[in-house]
Amino acid sequence: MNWNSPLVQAGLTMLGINIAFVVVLMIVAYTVLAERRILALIQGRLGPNRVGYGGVLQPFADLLKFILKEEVIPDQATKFFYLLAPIIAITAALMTIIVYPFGPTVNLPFFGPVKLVIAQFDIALLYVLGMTSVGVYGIMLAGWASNSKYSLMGGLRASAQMISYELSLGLSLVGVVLMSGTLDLYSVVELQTNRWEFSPVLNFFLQPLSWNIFLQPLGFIIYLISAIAETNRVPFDLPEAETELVAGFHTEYSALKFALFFMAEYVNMFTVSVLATTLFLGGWNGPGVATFPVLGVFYFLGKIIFFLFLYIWLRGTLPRFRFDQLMNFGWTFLLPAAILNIIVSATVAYFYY
Amino acid sequence: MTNHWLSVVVFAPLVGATINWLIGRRVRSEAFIGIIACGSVGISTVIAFMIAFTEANGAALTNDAATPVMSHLWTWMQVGTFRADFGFAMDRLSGIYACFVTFVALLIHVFATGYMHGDRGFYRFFAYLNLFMFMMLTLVLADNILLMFVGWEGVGLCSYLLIGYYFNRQEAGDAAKKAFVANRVGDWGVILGIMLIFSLTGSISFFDKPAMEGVGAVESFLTVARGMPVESFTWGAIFAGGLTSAAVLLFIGATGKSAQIPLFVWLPDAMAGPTPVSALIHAATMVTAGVYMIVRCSQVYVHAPTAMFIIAIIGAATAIFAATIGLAQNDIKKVLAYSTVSQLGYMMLACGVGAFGAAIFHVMTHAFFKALLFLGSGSVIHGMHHEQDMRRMGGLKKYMPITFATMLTGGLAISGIPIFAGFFSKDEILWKTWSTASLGVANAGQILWLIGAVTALLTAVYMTRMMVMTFWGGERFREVPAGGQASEAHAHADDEDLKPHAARFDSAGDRPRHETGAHVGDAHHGSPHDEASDLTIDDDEDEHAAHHGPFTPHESPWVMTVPLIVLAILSTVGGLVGVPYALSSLIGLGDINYFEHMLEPAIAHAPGEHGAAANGGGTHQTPSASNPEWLSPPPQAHDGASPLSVGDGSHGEPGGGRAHDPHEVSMERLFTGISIVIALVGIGIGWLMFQKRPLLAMPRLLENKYYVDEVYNASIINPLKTGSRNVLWLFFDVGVVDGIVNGVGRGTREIGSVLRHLQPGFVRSYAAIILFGALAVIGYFAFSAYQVLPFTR
Amino acid sequence: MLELTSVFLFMLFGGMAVGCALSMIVQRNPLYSAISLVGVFVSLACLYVTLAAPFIAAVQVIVYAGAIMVLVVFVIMLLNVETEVRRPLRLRYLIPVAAGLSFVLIAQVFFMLFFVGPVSSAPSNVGLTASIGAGLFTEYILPFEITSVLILMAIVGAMTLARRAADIPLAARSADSSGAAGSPFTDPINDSRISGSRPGLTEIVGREMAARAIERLESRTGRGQGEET
Amino acid sequence: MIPLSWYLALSAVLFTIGAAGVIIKRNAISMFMCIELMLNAVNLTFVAFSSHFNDVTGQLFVFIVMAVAASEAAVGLGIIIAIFRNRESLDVDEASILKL
Repeated sequence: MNWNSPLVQAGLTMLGINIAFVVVLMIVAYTVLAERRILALIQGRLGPNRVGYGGVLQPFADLLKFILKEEVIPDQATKFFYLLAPIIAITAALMTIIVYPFGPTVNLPFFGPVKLVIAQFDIALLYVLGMTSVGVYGIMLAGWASNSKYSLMGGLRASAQMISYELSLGLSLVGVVLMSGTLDLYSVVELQTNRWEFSPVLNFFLQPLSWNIFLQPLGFIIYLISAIAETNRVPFDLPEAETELVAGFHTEYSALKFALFFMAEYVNMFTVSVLATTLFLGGWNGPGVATFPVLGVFYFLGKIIFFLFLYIWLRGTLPRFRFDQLMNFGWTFLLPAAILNIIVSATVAYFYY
Repeated sequence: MTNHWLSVVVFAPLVGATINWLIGRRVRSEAFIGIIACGSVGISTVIAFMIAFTEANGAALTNDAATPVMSHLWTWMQVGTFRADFGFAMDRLSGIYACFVTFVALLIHVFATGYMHGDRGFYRFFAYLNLFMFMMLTLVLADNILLMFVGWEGVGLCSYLLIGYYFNRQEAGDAAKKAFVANRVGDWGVILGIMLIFSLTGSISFFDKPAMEGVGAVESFLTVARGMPVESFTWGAIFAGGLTSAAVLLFIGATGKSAQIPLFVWLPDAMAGPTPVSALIHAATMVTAGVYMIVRCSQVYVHAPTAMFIIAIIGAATAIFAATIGLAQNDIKKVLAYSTVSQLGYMMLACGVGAFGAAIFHVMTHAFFKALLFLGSGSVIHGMHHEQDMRRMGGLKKYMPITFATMLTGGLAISGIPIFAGFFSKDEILWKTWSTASLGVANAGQILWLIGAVTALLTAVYMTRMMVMTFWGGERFREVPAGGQASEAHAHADDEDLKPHAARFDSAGDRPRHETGAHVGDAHHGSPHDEASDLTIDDDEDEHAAHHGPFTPHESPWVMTVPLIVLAILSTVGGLVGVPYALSSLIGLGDINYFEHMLEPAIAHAPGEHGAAANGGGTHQTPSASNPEWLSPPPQAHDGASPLSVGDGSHGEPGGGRAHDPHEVSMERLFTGISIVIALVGIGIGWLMFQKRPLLAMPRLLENKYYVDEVYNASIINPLKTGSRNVLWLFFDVGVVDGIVNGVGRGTREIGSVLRHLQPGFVRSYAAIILFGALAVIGYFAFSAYQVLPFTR
Repeated sequence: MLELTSVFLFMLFGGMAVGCALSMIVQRNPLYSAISLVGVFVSLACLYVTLAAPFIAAVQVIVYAGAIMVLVVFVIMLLNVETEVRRPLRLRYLIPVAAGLSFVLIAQVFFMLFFVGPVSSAPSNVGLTASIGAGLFTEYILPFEITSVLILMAIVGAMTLARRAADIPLAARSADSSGAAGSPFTDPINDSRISGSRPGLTEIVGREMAARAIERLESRTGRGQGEET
Repeated sequence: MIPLSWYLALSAVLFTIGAAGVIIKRNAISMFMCIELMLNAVNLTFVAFSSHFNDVTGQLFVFIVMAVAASEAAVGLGIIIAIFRNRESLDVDEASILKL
């Protein structure tokens, strides 16, 4: 069998995409469970622990519940967009995952060396940003099409918030791009493998020093904050502020359509975590990856899990912003800070690269 | 050689003017303003003399090779072969000019600080005066005719500003405008002359200049003109477009600037300006600019005998015409003004007969004694509490001894009494006129000489009359003016001086009344000349009216008398630099005509000379204005192909090796004797006529200046006004211009009322129209592409 | 094989683009139009990818779909623009004019295409980020900088327009408080004109935004009563 | 390789649709979107030419066109909002006088 024939490659890519989808969805499912359990821990409760051992089957029970619930479509809703919105949301969220490199080049039996990335191309980072920006349509359309004031308010808030913070998010990444000189995520990660030359032993232990986070601390902080806002998570969860807007843009959604929004949110959480890992925390890099490439996959997963935990942790501890505070913070602090970061990075890059 | 200190000579007064205008108006300290003004001119003077006489600085006047000192600042314009530099040059001619201009101006500046003391516009006056100096020096030192024209216009402007210095007085403003307009008429000729010279010779530069960075070399138009044939002596040559035309056009400018017939009318009126201005601008410097230009372009003029003839005629006519008018004037400044016009006529006469050196010599001596006379008259006016009418003076020599003595010197000088400066220059002009050979008409020289001699007589007469009326006789200022006198004074076109002192602006001299009380304290404060300032500020309405009963004239302060004394000395000895051979040999001194020799290289000579010199034994004789060959008419028709070069004169050893024909010398001595007799006779006539009867009425025709102003009004100004009003305004402007404008407006409105349907305000129709237009363009290009491009199908 | 694939992709995305474009002008509801236009943009982005211009494709999605059209949709939702009201057309003749002009345009283009014919071309590799960046910051630095100035102007212009909208209620308020009737300005808080025919939704948004604007203005000027502007 | 003319034809069709839309649509926002469509049609030709002639210039121009379009969107939408606030309508035919 000729592995290099385009058809085979396409087929393999399809296979990889499907596997990735399944894996991501599984991770999302267990993130939900983890969130509930951890929140419960933080709040001194138990959380779901009855379905399966310690609640391991709880996500599937939830899924079953969503599937079996009644599909309610509001009478005054604009049906086409009402149905389209969740599809856009979940599609845009899922489409980014094909570009993330989740491991170094490994030697697989039968296949030989394989890059652990589904698609590697020149503009991967732009692709991610583009998909993220398309995702906002899902929320806006959902809010508008539901024909409900809570939905509309939530949708407007969400879209305003996402437009605003998308700017800071994009700009915070420019620093990394300047340092790396490429938009290809795989190259970005590879560049974080061995930035400094120490002695072999030190190289092993001090490998994290090569990560971009040490070159771009300000960029990382801005990215982190913007990413939380981008995913509408606490403390930026204005669009779905229960006390004000019932449930925001998806107030009128039920059953599987709600599940899609729900999943989209967690997929988004996952993708921004992956992006943070890839761009700032060295991706699959870590001590020992040079020797045992497979180790990289676990580093990668570990870092993602750290970020996911961070999200949950924040949700359990922080209060919510007010809307004007949110806007002020985004436009008057984050954006100037991101621009400052770009200026400093560009200057440094000009002189040292 | 290049010496950039030359630019300092020009620009120092500009700096002074700027400082006085910007800072002086705020400082309001007369000491400061005066020091700045006199200091800047003093700097110019010192540097000008240094450049003119010291070897290290180029010795523009005395170096043997007669090389000019140049200062090229930048190339002003360069278009094709046309090159106008912003650069200065001092050669023999401009050196003489620069020296006496700066020196006389310095004295007048000093005088003016006393004369203008207490005036509200003190800073303004000196700013203008300094600006004038800048312009005058630009005129004199410019190294091309275009830059000279800048100075020419600039002095005209400053003259306008200074004549109209008392802008709240009607006659001052009118006089200023008159001067300006008369000068514009002349300037039209200068501009055309410059253009014609450029088109004839391809150059406007006075000097040959090497190529510099970015600009090509340029040859002096004088050099070019030297190689051109002498034009024939016909009236048609004026309109032939050759050198004669250019010369006549330039002379038109000179008639305006130097107050010749027919454009002299502005100069007497210009006496409405302050007296120092009259002395500086309208006697010593600016009005001689026309003479300067003609002498500067003498190389052109010697090729244009017709133009020379015209100049001689005009000059002689102006001289006698103005002298007769001057005989009958009662305003002391008017007398001097007409005297100036008359003397300018002399200078023009000298130019016309080819005696350029004599003309310049007279310019210089005239600057000395006429400045002296004007300043003296200013001193008299000052002492007389701004009374200008000589009929109210008399017996002043007791009160103003210094002024009297100095003015007497000036009067003797202008009358042509030997030793004094005017004698030598005037005598030389008369002699050259008699002996000229360059006029194309037989005996023209003799006729012109006769006119000049009569003028000299008249000059002596009216100067004596002026002196007598002013300084001798009864003290008429003590008399209350009588009505009869007032009616008599109506002859004055613009003087209301003799009316009883009821009017607000009566008896005003050239200075306006000071605001009552407004400036009394101002004038008192910090003034070093208490006596003077007291009397000056007394010059206000009540005081004056009260005084015109008896009051006592007073001598002027030393800042005014010192310049008078200096000028008196110069008027006495200034002529000694140009003593002709005929006289110096009389006392065994040989040729001491330094002035002539100095000027020699800078001026051209009548082309006939060369042929004569070539005939005279083949030796390269230095042709000079005093050359004996001048007397005899050219022995045969000169070949005309090789007029003498400007620089040839320097080859001769000054004072030696010249041939002085004994016959010539004796003739010249004879004519000198005649001149002396004329002067003495004139003084005698004046003394006899006016000593007893100083108020002797003069012929009405003369007193009214031959009604020239009236004739001009009737023949030119009024028809022009009427024509402007009826044809240009009511017909052309209202009918044609406004009609066109209104028609355009109406037409636009009509078209708009049709076209507005294309603009309904609907964006979508606009879009459709735009699309339609775009499609038309695309269609056009598609079609042309279809026709032009090679196609694959 | 590859040829077939690319033809297929072109047909797919080109067809999508044309379809969405047609849908855009056929739809009466601006929101539908907007979403159709997003479809056109995405299709074009895909075409750009097939044209080996991935960078432009990504920027197309980010700028057009992600920024411009989001703004448009936002405005549509904010103003609650409804379906175009069918009212007697004033400029009815424009429809045949548009049809005619469109036909001429199409005819011209195909005339050109038919007569000019195919152009030989080489496989492309210029669409990469690096080449675009190099071109943009070397040869075309001046247009790039001018563009940045243009964007700055747009920012200022947009802010000015938005601020004027915020000033209006202030003037209206002071006019009200001084008892002047018939003020030409509207008070968006008590005026239902800002909301459309769909009550209860955008009216709230409009009121909230206006109230916030007033609040901000007052806190900035430090007084309760607005001044006459 | 798809022939260049196919892209040009597609672009022409899109442009025509946009141009017709500008004339036909009465809603200001719809007109605005039609203009964006026309810009995109032109962009397509740029990219197609750029790609076929292997010259990056076309894509740079597309980049600049996008920047211009973004500016236009910001200002244009601001104007549309201002018009709406004053006229409570987005019908451009209503806005036929230069007066609020």
